[in-house]
Amino acid sequence: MLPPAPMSATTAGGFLLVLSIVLPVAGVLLAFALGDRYVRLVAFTIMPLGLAIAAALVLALPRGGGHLVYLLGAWPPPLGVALHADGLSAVMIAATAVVIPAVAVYAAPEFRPAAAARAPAAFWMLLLAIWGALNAIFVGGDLFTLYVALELLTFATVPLVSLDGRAETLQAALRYLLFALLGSVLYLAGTALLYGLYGALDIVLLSRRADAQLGTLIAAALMTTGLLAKTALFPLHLWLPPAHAGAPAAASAILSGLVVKGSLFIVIRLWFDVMRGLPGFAAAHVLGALGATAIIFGSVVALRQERLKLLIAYSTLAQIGYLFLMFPLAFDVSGDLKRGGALAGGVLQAISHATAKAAMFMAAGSIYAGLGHDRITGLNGVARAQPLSVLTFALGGVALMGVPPSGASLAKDLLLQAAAETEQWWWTILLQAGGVLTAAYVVLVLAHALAPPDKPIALRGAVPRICDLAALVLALCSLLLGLMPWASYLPIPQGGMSNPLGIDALSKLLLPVLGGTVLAILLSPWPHPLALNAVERMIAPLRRACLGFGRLVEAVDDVLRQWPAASMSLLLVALLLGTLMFAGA
Amino acid sequence: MSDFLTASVGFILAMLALGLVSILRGPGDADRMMSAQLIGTGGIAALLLLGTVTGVPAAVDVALILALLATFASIAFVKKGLSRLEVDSTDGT
Amino acid sequence: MSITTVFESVLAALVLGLALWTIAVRETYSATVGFVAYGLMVALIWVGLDAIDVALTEAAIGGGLGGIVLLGAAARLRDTESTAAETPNRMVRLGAAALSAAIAAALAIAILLLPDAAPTLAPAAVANAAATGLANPVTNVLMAFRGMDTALEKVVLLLAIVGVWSLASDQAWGGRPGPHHEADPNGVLAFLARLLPPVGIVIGVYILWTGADHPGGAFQGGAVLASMWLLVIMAGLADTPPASSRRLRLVLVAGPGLFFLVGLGGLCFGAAFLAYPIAHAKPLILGIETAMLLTIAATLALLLAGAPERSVPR
Amino acid sequence: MSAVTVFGLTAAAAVGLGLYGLITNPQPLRKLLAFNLLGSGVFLLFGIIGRRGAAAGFGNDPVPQALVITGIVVAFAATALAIALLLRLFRTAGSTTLRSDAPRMGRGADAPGG
Amino acid sequence: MSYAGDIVTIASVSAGAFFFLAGTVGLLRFPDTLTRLHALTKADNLGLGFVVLGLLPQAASLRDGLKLISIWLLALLAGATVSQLIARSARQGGPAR
Repeated sequence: MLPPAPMSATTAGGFLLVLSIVLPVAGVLLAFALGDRYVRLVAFTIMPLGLAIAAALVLALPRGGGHLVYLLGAWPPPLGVALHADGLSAVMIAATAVVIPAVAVYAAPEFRPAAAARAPAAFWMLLLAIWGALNAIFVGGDLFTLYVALELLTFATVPLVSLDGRAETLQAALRYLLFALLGSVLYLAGTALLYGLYGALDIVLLSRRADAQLGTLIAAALMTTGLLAKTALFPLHLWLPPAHAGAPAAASAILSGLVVKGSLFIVIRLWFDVMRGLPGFAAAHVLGALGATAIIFGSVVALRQERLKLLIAYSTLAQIGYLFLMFPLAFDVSGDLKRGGALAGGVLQAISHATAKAAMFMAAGSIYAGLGHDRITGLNGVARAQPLSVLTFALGGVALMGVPPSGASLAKDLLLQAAAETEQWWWTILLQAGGVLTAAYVVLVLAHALAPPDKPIALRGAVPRICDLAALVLALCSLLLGLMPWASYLPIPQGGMSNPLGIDALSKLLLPVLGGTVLAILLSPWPHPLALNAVERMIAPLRRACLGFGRLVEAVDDVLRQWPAASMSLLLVALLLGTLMFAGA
Repeated sequence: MSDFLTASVGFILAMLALGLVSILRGPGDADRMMSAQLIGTGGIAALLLLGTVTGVPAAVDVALILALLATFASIAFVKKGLSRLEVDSTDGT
Repeated sequence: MSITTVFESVLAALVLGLALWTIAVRETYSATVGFVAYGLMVALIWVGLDAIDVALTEAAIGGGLGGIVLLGAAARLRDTESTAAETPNRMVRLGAAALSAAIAAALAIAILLLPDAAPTLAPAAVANAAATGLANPVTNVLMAFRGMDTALEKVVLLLAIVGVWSLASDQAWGGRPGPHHEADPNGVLAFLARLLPPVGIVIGVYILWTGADHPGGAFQGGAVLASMWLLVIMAGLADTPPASSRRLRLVLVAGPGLFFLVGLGGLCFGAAFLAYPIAHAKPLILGIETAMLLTIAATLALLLAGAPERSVPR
Repeated sequence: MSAVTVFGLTAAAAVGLGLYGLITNPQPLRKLLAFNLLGSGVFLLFGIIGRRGAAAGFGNDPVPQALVITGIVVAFAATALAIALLLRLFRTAGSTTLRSDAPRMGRGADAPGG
Repeated sequence: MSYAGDIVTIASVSAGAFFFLAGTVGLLRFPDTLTRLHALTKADNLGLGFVVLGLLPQAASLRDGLKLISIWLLALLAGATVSQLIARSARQGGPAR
């Protein structure tokens, strides 16, 4: 998808790339200067403008031949810095421009300027900063600019995690900051090596110059690993559950839905553009294997959580793993990396997850606000008290399972097709299992929510309807994503796609739900309303075995989330990737 | 000339290393602060010499900044930085 | 082996010795002192590498502000050492050592394998210097060729301020950061705080001014000014301004704000975003740098002053 | 080229030491020191790469120098933010441990954020 | 560069180096904090002073020479202040408040 000719010129519409970064950042500056009273107003002034810019960018891209380029200061690379958007950037920018305003609408009542001024003022500035940082990552054409954008993202998210000032959120924020810094230093080391080797940091120039020599591969291993730490791919996830579960719901929605995709996007840029295919098939399998483990671990531990927000956080862990399956699947039979269906499927899954997971966190936040707690076993009857929130959660979950016409379903089809084409049948199992495991925890939560309440539910506070609607819109977005015209932005292979509204849609809903129900019964240690007594007695031995397995997984997870284990795994992953890249070169 | 100055830099650095060994061991905090002071002064001397050797006049500016800020480590030590902790008022150290 | 190599080896050994000390020593406070010393020695390495701009930055950060923030924290947290003694066991330490050594070795190999014909952008930077009218190529890279990085980095600094301030309690939000320092009019500190700042301000402005053509620049100068302001605050001669002060907030956004405004001017009327019209490039860049000097000085000082603690009546 | 070799190996060693300290030291402040050590090693890496690219009358390629200055600023801001978090954590929880299995409840209720 | 200037440089820098040596030996040999402080200030003031003096003949311009002298003055000031602060804290057996 890289432009064929050397990019020495700004394309028409390239200024949109500048605006997509500058507008939210200007919002931050303006909000900071104007003071607490106007912060939310500034944010809501920026939102529609940002949405308009994203829309203009999405429309301008096909007209520009699939590429928009802007040379900052009119200085051509390698001396200058270029901004560069392709189809991937456009869809990520669009997804961001949908999720952030939706979250803003959801957060508007909670973070109103009249309340205690601290949290609202910080929240709106940080939200705008995250938007600017993400856009900078999506259109950055220079590895060092991407580093600055990544740091911007980290600095905007860390205070969000600790916004309520409790000790465990402060601890979570500190762990996140330290681990993210470790990741970005490794990334920076790789950047330095690449500059020393090729005298350029521009992505397009590097993609032309990079060759499979040892220094390049070491840089690739370091950069990839550093970014994995920021993406929280298993086993580098020590910071994710406490950070995503401890932040305010609106912040969690952004953190889980969007922020982890920023570093993932740079991994994609590295592997598919900067050093296209150089890391090699074996190293891609490491990413795939880690992703597969993440799916199992994240889902099993999610099923064992007591609190809804932690369950969703662990589900994010599993979904991040799912995203990394695209890397091995992008290598075809002869070992060449293709920008094809696997890449499209991965990016599509990232967008589906962004919308669905944000909606689920927002729903969980509403439920928490209503009940005053979010213990899963205490959710009985909440479907009657807060039907909209539960509906949103259910729709988000269904979208994530891969039920047509959701984006996740299309993504799954694309990845399955890639697996068939590249004759890597073993990933097929995981792709299917991912949907079933997702179904398991969604079913578990819904079973509680739909069960009759033990005692009448007294809602603590009423959640404004607008909040629920914002979340619902996002969930519906995710559910209908499969119907969008993706082909002009993502490398989707022609033909072979199933009809999203066909009869097999039903089986795609029923099979995961049935499988998920079984898994939920087997793996969740808490009393739940799913199982009948008779059945329970019949499967008791099996359930004991499964619970034992779950305990084991949870114990391993506890060890891996300790700092020494996590940081040593980080180095181990770097060395493993480096060795395999070198062996494969 | 330049060899002599380079050798002087090396010598001063070696002295710094020796002095540091004794001071970093402590035992008291005051000794540690002295080590910071020592390395500041030695660093300034080394920078001045180095700037002359390498023909980089701007090295003097680096020394100027170091000399200007030479007191800061000790002040931080005495003032315990700028942000206060509530527990401070209760402990007596 | 030439005398220069001997000198470089002594310097490297000293730096590595201090690094080892920082990592290995048991007591946190000693480790911190070791790290501050390490920073000063690294400034020497930068001079040895003929990167004076970086050496100035390292000296201003490592010698002044970094020392204040790290030593201050170490002095405060020293009582926690006993409670936080969760030292990993020998196996973990051995494993960590092996892994770290492997990464370091890989990096060393990569360094040694760098191509003999080293790629460089120095000629390109020199060839394009005429467009800005500034002779210091590092300033040109920071302010013109890679201006976007610099502008975004200033936003990072602003976000750090937001982050630090967000740690305040709800009541203290908008108040004055840090504790009130009692002034001892006859003390050493007050004496120093009256004597040093005028000198420091001259030096800070000089570093900014000379940065146009020689090593120096806004960040280094700003760091010096920040140190001076902190000295006055620590001596109790002045108080930190309230975080809600409009004037303070304008100063804090002035640098990146002006940078983006000039950039947008270029987008609307000139060649491109962040492109300077050749006739006015030098005054524009110096203007942005002056605004940045103030912003950086205020930002760095307030970063160290911490979260607002004392609310002011509004 | 000797300066490049000597200081290049110094940079690699600083990275190794920093990584080791970051992994094994339990205290956050020590981790932060180790991070700064690690960072300075990476900055030195830029430095020697710039030194190798000395040309056009400059002893060091200006582009890596500018990148290092930006990097130092970011690293310093990160250090300051981390210290502020650390001191706040200490004030709220009375300890600075990062162990994940030792959730300390602060002054507020044990309720999660909603 | 004049011949006499070079002689002054060599002699003076050597003297400076000697004082750094003396200061270090003092630090290593003296028993307690306050005497070590004494040794340190000697190294500070005299060692750096002689180095500056030795480099003055090599200075390219008057401005550079003035800079060298002001560096020495600043270092003197710092040395005096720091030894005050350290001595006070050493006497109190802990950091001063």
